[in-house]
Amino acid sequence: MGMTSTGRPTAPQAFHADAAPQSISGSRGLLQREDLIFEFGSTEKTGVDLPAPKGTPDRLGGVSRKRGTGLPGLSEPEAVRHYVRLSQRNYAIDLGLFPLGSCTMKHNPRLNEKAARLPGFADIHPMQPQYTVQGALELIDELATWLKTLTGMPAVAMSPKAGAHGELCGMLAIRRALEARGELETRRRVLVPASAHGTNPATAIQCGFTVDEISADARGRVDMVELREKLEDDSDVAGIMLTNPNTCGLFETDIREIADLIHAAGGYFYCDGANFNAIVGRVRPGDLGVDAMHINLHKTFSTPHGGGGPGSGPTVLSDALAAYAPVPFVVKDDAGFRLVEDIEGEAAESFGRMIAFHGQMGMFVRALAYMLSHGADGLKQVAEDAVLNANYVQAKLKGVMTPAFDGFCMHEALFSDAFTADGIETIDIAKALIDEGYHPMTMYFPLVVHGAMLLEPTETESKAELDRFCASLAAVAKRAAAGDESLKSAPLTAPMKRLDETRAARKPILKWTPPEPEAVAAE
Amino acid sequence: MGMTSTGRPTAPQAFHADAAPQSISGSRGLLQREDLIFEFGSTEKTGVDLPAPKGTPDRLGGVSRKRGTGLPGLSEPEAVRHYVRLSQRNYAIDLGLFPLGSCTMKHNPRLNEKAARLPGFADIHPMQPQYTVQGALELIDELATWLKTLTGMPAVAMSPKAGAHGELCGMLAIRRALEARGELETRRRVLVPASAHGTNPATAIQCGFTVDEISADARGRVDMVELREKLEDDSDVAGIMLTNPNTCGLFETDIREIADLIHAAGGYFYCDGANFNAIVGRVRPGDLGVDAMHINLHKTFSTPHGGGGPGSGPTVLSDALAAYAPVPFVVKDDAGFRLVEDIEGEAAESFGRMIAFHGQMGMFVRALAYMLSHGADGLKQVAEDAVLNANYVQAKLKGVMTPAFDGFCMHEALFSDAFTADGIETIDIAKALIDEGYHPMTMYFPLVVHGAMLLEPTETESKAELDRFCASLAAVAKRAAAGDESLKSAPLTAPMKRLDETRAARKPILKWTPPEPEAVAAE
Amino acid sequence: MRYLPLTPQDRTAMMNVIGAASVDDFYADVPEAARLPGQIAGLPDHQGELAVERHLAALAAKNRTAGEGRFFVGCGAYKHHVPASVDHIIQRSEFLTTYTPYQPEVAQGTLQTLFEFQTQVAAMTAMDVANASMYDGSTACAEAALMACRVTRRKKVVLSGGLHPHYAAATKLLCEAQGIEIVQLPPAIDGETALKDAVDGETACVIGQSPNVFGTVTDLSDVSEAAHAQKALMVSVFTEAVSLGLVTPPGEMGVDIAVGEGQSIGNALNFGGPYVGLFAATQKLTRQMPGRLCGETIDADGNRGFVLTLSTREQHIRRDKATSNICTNSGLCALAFTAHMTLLGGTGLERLARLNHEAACALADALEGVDGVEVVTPRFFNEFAFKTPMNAEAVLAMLDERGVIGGVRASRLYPGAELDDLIVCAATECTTEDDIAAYADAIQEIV
Amino acid sequence: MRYLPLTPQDRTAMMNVIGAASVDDFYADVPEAARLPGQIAGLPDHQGELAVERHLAALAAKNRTAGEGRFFVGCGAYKHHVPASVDHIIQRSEFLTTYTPYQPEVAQGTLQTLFEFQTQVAAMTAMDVANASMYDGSTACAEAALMACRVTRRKKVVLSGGLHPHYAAATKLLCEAQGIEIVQLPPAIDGETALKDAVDGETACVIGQSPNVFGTVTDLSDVSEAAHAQKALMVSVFTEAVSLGLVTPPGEMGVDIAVGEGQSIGNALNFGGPYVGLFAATQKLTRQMPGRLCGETIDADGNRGFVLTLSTREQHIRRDKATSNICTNSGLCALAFTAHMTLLGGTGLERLARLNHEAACALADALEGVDGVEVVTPRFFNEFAFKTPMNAEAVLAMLDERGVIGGVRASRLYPGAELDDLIVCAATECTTEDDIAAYADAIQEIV
Ligand SMILES: Cc1ncc(COP(=O)(O)O)c(C=O)c1O
Ligand SMILES: Cc1ncc(COP(=O)(O)O)c(C=O)c1O
Repeated sequence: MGMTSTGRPTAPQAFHADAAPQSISGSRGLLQREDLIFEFGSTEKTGVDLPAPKGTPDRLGGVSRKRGTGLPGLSEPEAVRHYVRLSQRNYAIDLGLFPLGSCTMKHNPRLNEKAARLPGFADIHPMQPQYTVQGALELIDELATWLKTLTGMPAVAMSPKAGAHGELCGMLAIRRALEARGELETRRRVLVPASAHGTNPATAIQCGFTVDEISADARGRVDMVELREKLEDDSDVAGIMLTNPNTCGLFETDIREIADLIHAAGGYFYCDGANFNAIVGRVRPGDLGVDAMHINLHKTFSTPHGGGGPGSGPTVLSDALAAYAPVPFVVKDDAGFRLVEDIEGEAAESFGRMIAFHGQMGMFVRALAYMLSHGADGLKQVAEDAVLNANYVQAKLKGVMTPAFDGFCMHEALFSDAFTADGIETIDIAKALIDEGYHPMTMYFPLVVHGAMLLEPTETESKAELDRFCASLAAVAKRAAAGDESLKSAPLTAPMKRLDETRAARKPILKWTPPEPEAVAAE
Repeated sequence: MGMTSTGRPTAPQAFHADAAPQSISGSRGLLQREDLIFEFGSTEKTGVDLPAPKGTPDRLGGVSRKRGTGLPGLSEPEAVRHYVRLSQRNYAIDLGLFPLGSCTMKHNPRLNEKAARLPGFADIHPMQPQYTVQGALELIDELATWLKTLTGMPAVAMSPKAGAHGELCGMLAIRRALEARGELETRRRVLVPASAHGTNPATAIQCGFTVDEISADARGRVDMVELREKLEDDSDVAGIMLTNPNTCGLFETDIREIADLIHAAGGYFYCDGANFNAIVGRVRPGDLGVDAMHINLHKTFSTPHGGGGPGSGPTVLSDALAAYAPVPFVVKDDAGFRLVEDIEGEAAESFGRMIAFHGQMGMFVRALAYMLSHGADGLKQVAEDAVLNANYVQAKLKGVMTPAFDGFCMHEALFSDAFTADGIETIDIAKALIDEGYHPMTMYFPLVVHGAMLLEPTETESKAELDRFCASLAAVAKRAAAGDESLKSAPLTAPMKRLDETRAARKPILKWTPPEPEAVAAE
Repeated sequence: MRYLPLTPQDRTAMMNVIGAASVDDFYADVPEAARLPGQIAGLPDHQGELAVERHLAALAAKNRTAGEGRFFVGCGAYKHHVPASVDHIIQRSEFLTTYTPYQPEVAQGTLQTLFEFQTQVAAMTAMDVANASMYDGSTACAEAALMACRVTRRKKVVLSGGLHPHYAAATKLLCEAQGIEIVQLPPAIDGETALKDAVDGETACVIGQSPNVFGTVTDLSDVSEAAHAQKALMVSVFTEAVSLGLVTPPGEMGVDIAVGEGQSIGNALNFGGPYVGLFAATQKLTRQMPGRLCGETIDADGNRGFVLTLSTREQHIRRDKATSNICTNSGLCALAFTAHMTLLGGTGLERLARLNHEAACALADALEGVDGVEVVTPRFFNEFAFKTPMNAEAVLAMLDERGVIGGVRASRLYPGAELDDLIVCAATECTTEDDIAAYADAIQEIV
Repeated sequence: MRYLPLTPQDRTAMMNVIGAASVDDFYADVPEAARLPGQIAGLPDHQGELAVERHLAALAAKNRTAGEGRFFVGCGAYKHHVPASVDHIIQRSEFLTTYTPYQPEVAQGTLQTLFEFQTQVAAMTAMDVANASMYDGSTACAEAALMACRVTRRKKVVLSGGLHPHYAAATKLLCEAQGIEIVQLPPAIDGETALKDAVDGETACVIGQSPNVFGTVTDLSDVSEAAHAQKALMVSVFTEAVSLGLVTPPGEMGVDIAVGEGQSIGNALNFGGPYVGLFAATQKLTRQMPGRLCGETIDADGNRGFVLTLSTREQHIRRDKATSNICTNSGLCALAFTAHMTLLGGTGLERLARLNHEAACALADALEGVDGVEVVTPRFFNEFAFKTPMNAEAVLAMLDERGVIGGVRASRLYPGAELDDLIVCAATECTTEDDIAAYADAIQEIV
C-alpha cells in the first residue's frame, strides 16, 4: 500500500494492518500471544519448591481458612516467559524518549539498582535494633543533608512515600502550625491555581481545608490582580499551594511577591516541587520564600517509576514548620544515629506519624547514588540541559504547533491544540506519535490550556534523539493541521489498536472470573 | 487483506506488510530504529566517569600508541537504550519454545545467575593464593562428583570451555594413551558416523587423526555391517567418535557391541555427550563402555547459551584415560583442596594444559545450582519429560510431516522434507515458523536425512505450549505440502525480512567503515 | 558526565536554533535575590561509579542483615525468601522504566499484570474487588477509615487494641485532620474481642486486625455482625500477607474493606520501604475506593485489552472531589507481589503459610520449654508475644550477645503502656531448627 | 519440581496421544546391563531455592574476594570496575537466553552487537578484521599458531620467553598434536627482544607478547620485519586488553595475527572463566580465520541487516576441512566487552589505560623506595616484576599477614626456572593510594 513522503497513506482503508497472515498460534513474529495466568495456570503447578510441612498440630485456634484461594500457579519457565512476553508490550525510557510533561521521565541509572540491592540495605528490618542499622540511619541523614542543601531549607521530612504524600506532609505541617497559633478553626482557605496538578486540591481537602481557585494570567503565571483580591479578606487564609516551575513549564515570575503576600496574610507557602528538575542546583526554593515543598525522588533524582511507583516524596520545611515534622526522624548524637519515633521530647510538636516505618529506604539509596554521581556541578548541568532540551523542542515545533505562551520555557514545552483542524483532537496526535515509536506527551493537562500537550524531554535525551522526535511530531502535527482523518485510527503498529476506555468504565470488569464458577472452586 | 483459515493469504502480492504507514522516525510502535554506535556515537561522549590522570611521567619506554582507536562512546542513557532496543530484535527461550534440535534450549533458572554473581565466585582471581579460594576449589570438586556419579565414570576433566573443546580433551587423552602404548604413529584412524556433528570430524583432524566415515543404517543407527568391515584391519584404529543418543534423536541400539568391537580393535570409544539430556539420571554412559564423553553444561545443565556462548564442556574419562587428564585439576587432602597445575607428580602422565586457568567457573556455579535444585530424582524426571515432550511432538506431527525413522524417539524428533511439494524447502518451513512466533528447528542436520528438520522441545515446555506449537507447525507443513509459494516470502512479521546470506559471503563486510575515511582519523 | 548525552557542541548548536545567548536567558524570570553566583556550595562534585559504589557499600557494611544471623523480628515486616526470578522480572527495563499506564496501547504489559494482581488479591482476601495498590499497609488502613466515613457519612472510627500502633497513628492523623473522631481501644493481646462492644450508631467503621500486632488471629465475624447491626462498616487489617494462605480471610468474616501489607510476598525488607499496600472491598463499595483500578475492555479490532478505569474517582480527573489524593502508588512492588504469587500459586501459598506456622509453633514450644517464659498469644500464625520475668529490652540485648536478634519489645511499640516484659517474635520459612534451638538455649541462659 | 511444567495429568494425556504405556518404552533400546533400577544413588534429592542458595553462599563465603582487600594479582586476569549497566544488559532475557544467531531474522540484536564488537576489536588492535570471539586468550593464541601453519604451510612455531606460560602450554599442546615443532625461548623479562634471531626459513610464525607476562611492553616491529623477511607470520598476544588504550597496538607493529584476552573489559574475574578470546588479523588472512564472523547484508526489502558469514570455514559446514573445531564461543562475554567499550568509547579507554598505568607507576615508585627491592621490568603498562632478597613465596605470605595480596610469584608460573625471588604484581584503576602505601609499608617491614 502506498505512502506519501510525510507517511500519510494513499489508501486509508488499507490501514487495518492485516497484511501479514493471521497466525495459528496467535503470536506474530517476536510478539508472543500471552493469556491471563488464570487461563493457563493450574493449582497443580508451582514455580517454588518448598519442603513438605511436618503436619504438627496447629495453634490457630480454629481461625483457619475454609475455601482455598483457587489461584493457579506456574512453573518457573512458564512464569518467566509470561512476564518477559508481557514486558515487551510496554513502552519504557529504556526504549525511547518519554516526553510525559510533569513526569520527568529521565534515565534510571543501573548503579542505583545495584546499590539498592546490597544486602546491607535490602535485607534489614525496620524494627531491628537501631544500633544494628547505623549505616542505614547515616544514609538517611546524608540524603537529608543533600536535600536541605539543594533546596536551601532547614529541615526535611523523609516519611512521604510519593509526591502527593509529600503534599499531605507539608499541608499537615501547615495545619499543625495554624493549630499551634490557635487559628486552625478560622484559617481553612487554601489558594490553588487552576493550573495545579489534581493532587494539590485533593490534598488540601484531605487535610480538611477548602480550595479557592486562582486563574492563570495571559503569561501562564498566577494572576496577581486576582490573587490580591482574594487576599483582601485574609483572615481565613491558611496558605497557597503553588507549583514552581509551574505546570505550564514556566517559572512563576512573581513568586517572591506571592510568598510575601501569603506570609503577610498569615498563611503559609506550600510549593509543589514536582518540577524541581528545571532548577535543581541553580535555584534554591528556600530563597523564594517557600515554607514546604515535596521533592519527587522518582522524578528529579532518577528513581524508576516502575510503571506507577513506588515513589518517594521527602518534604523540606522552613523554620516556621520544622518543629511540626512527622515522626520518625533521624538525629545524630555522640552515641551515633538514632530514630525519634514518639511524639515527645524533640518531637513534642510533631504533627504525628504518616506511615508504619521510616520512608522509602530503597528509593533513598537510589537517589543518593544519583546525587553522589552527579555532584553539585552535575546537578546544575542536569537542570540546564533539561531546560535547554525543552526549549530546543519548543523552538523546533513552534512553527507547526501552537505554543501556549510566548517566550522561553523551563523544562517542558506546552502547546495548545489551536493548530489542529476541526475534528482532530490532542488524543489523535498522541496516538499517532506511538506509530512513530514514541510515547505520547501529557495530554489535556494543565487544564488552563485547551487541548494541552505538555512535552518534557528531560536532560537525558541526546540531540539526535530530539531531532528525530521533533521531525516525527512535526509530521504528525502537519497531518493534524490538514485534518488527516487517518489519525483517528492510530496507533496501527502498537501491540494493540486504540482501546475503548468508555466501555471499561461503563460496566467495570476488575478481575478475571472463571467461565463457569465451578472451575475455580474445584481445585 | 483476507486470510484463509490456515492463515494463507488470499492476495499474496499484498504480502509486503506495508499496510502500516512508514514512519518519519524509522521506528514502528514498540520496534525502535537503532543505528550502529559508529553512526551516532561520538569520541566526545562517554558513559563512564573516570578521574583525570595526574599526568605523571610514563614508564612505557616509548612503546605507546600512535593513533587513537577513534572509537565512539555513548552516554549511559544512550548505551542502555541501544542494547535494550537491539535485544528486542532477538528471539529467546524466555519468549517462547526454541526447538533447535541438538542444542537443548531449556529454561535458564535465574537462581543460577544470582549465585554466579556472588562476589565469592565472581570476584576471585584465578592466580590468587589457593588457600584464599578453598570454597571455589570445593565447588569444582563437588560439581565433579555430580558429573562422575551421573555418568558412572571415574574421572572428569574440568578445563574444556565448550563441547567441541571437550571433544578435543577426550581425543587428546586418547592420543596420549596411544602414545603411552607406543602406537600413536600407527593408530591414526578415527571412525565417525556420517550423522555426527561437524565438531567431531573437525576435532579428530585437529588432534592429528584421520576421519573414516561410517554410514547410518535404515534405522538411523550405526551400520554394524559396515562397522565390522571397517574394523577388519584394525591395526590403524585409534577409536570411534559416536554421539549417543545420536543426532537423529535415537539411542544407539548396539552401543555396547560397538564399544566391545572398538576396544577389541585396540581403539577407544569417544562419546559425544551433547544429547545427555535424554538419559541424564536414567542411564550412565559408564555402563555403556564409553572411554570419554564431554558434557555440555550449557545444554543438559541449563547454563545460558548467551547468544553463542560461553559454554562449558567437562569431559568424563574412563580408567583407561583418567591418568592423562589435563592440568590443572583439584585434589583434596587433609590440608584442604589443592590445584595440581604442573605436569609432574600426580600429573606426570597428563597430556598437558588446554587453557590459561581452571575452566568456566561461572558456568560451574550455575550448573551446580541446577543440579542441587533438581537432585537425582529431578534429573531423572528431566530426561523423562524431555523424551516425553519429543515423542509427543513426533506423534502430533507425524500425520502431516515425514518422520525420518520409525518408532519412538529420544529427546528430539527428526523429520525429512519428503512431504513438501516441489520447490518448497526446509528453510521455507523454518522461516514460516517465525511468523507463528516460534524459533525454527534445526535445519539440514543431521546430513543423513534429506532436508532434515530436527526438533528438540526440551522438558521445560508445557503441554499447552507444545499443543500450540504443533498446531502451528502442522499448518505450515500443510502449506508446504500444498506448495504454497507464499512460504517463500516468510518471515513477514519478524523485525526483518529474509536476509541475503549469499550476498554477505560474496563480498564480506565484517566491520563498519566510515563514509569518508577521514572521519575516524579526525577524532 | 555519564548520564548527560549533550556534548558542548550540541549545546552550542541548540542554543543557536533556539536563539538564546546562554542558559541564563532561560532563567531570566528568577528573582535577582534567588540567583546563585555558581554551583551550590557545601556539596561534593560528581564522582565515578567506583567511588559511589564504595561509599554506599561502606554504609551498607555498617548494617546487620536479617540473613546473616538468627533473626526473629516481625511486627509488620517479615523476612521471607523471594525467588530470584522475581527480581529478574522487576528489573526488566520495560517494567522498571515505564510510567503509570495512561497510554494502554503501549502499556499492556503493566496493565495485564495489574489485572492479574487485582484478581489475586481479591481471591486471597476472599473479597470482591481489589485496587492496583496503595503505598503500604498503614496508609491503606488510613484510607479505609476515610472511605468508610465517606460511605456511611459518619465521623467516628473505632480502632482495635490489636491494631499495629503505627497503623493506628497513621489512621488517627488523617481522620483527625478531617474532624473524624477516633476511638482507640487500649493495647490488648486479644484486642479484637473487645471490638463489638465499642461500636455504636455513630460509628462509621470498626478496624480490627488478624493476625494482630501481638500475633493473635481472630475470627472477626461477630465483630462484623455487630458493626453491620449499627450500619457501620467492618474494616480488617493484616500485616502478614502470607497468613492469607492459612488464616480465615477477611471475605470469610463479613468484612467490607480489607487492607494489608503485601511486603511478605515478592518484596525485600528494605528497612521499611518501598512496600505495597493491599486494598480490597465488596462489590458495592467499588466506586468509593481510593487508588487506581485496572479494568478489561477491547480495542478497535475487538481484541481484549486492559486499561485504567473509573478514574472519575481520582484526583487527576476529580481534583478536590477525589476519593483520595494518591497518584503514584507501588506499581513495581505490586508486580513483585503478583510475580511471586504466580510462582507460588494457591497451593504454594498454602504450603508456605503452613511452613511459617509450623516454624512459629516450634519456636513457641521451644520457648515454653524454658521456665519463666510464658507465651501469651492465645492463637497465632507466624508471630507471637511472650513474657519473661525480666525487662524485655535487657533480654533482647543479652540475646543479641548470644547471636540472636530476638524480636521487638512491646515497649517500643507502646512507649506509654506497661508492657516492659513483653517480646514479640516471628518465625518464617527462613527460620531453621538451629535458629530455634539457639533462641531457646539463649533464653534458658538468660532467665 | 519448579522447572518442570508437566503435571501428572499432562503426562498421562500425552502418553495416550503417543500410544506408549510408560516412559520405559522410550528407553527400550537401552541395553539390559545399563538399565538402572531407580534413580542414581549417592546424590541428594531436589531442594528449594533457599536451601540451594544457602549451600552456595556458604561456599562463596570461603573465598576471599579481590574487592575486599588490597589486591595486586594479575598475570593474565585483571581486577577492573565494570559499570552496573553492563551487567543489566547481559542479563536481558533476549541476549542471555538465545542461541547462536543462525536465524538472522530473529537474531538481529545479537548480530548487530557482534558486528559492533568486531569493529571495536579491529580498531583497538589496529588490525583489519576481527572475529566474533574465541574461548579465551590462551586458546586464541593456540588457534593463531595453527592458522599460521595453515597459511604458510610450515610446521614450526617460535614462542617468546615473555609469552604467558599457560598460553605457551595451550599452544604447544595443539601444535604438537598436529606435528608442529615448538621452539620455546627461555623465560625472560625482556623476552621479545630475543625473538628476531629465533626465526628461520622453516618458521610458520613467531609469537610475542606485549605487555608480556612480566609486564614488559615491547615494540615488535622489528620482530615482524624479521619474520616477514623469512615469509613467516608475526603473531602478537596481549592478556590485558586495557593496555590497547595506551600501548602500541599490534596493527602498528606489522603484526599479521593479533590475539588476546578480553576479560579486562566488561567481564568479572570469575576465577578464570568464562572469559573472551579476541582474534584479529590482516584482511588477506580473513578466510583462514577460525571462529564465527558476522557480516553485513540486506533483507528482502533491501534493509541493512547482519548475518553470520563465511561459514564455509567452519566445522558445521566444512567438517574435517574446517579451520577449527570451535562452535560455541564466548558470545555473552563478547557482549559484555562491547557494551563496556561502547560506554568507554575511545576517549574513555585511553583515560582508563592512563589511570592503570599511573597506578602501576606509583606502585613501582613506592616499592623502589624500599631498599632491597628492585623493579626488574624495564618498560611496563599496569603490571611489573620485582625482586627482593627473600624467597617470593615467603614474602607473599608475610604480605598477606599484613592484609596485602601482593601478586604472583614467578615460580608458580615457571616451576622449573630459577625465579624464586621474583614477584609479578599489577595495579589498576581500582588500586587506591592507600593500597599502594600499605604495600610499600608491608614490604618495608618484611625485607
Ligand atoms: C505537578 C505534580 N504534582 C504532584 C504530583 C504527584 O506526585 P506523585 O505521583 O509522586 O504522588 C505530580 C506527579 O504526577 C505532578 O506532576
Ligand atoms: C551433537 C553435538 N556435538 C557437539 C557440539 C559442540 O558443542 P559446543 O557448541 O558446546 O562446542 C554440539 C553443539 O551444537 C552438538 O550439538
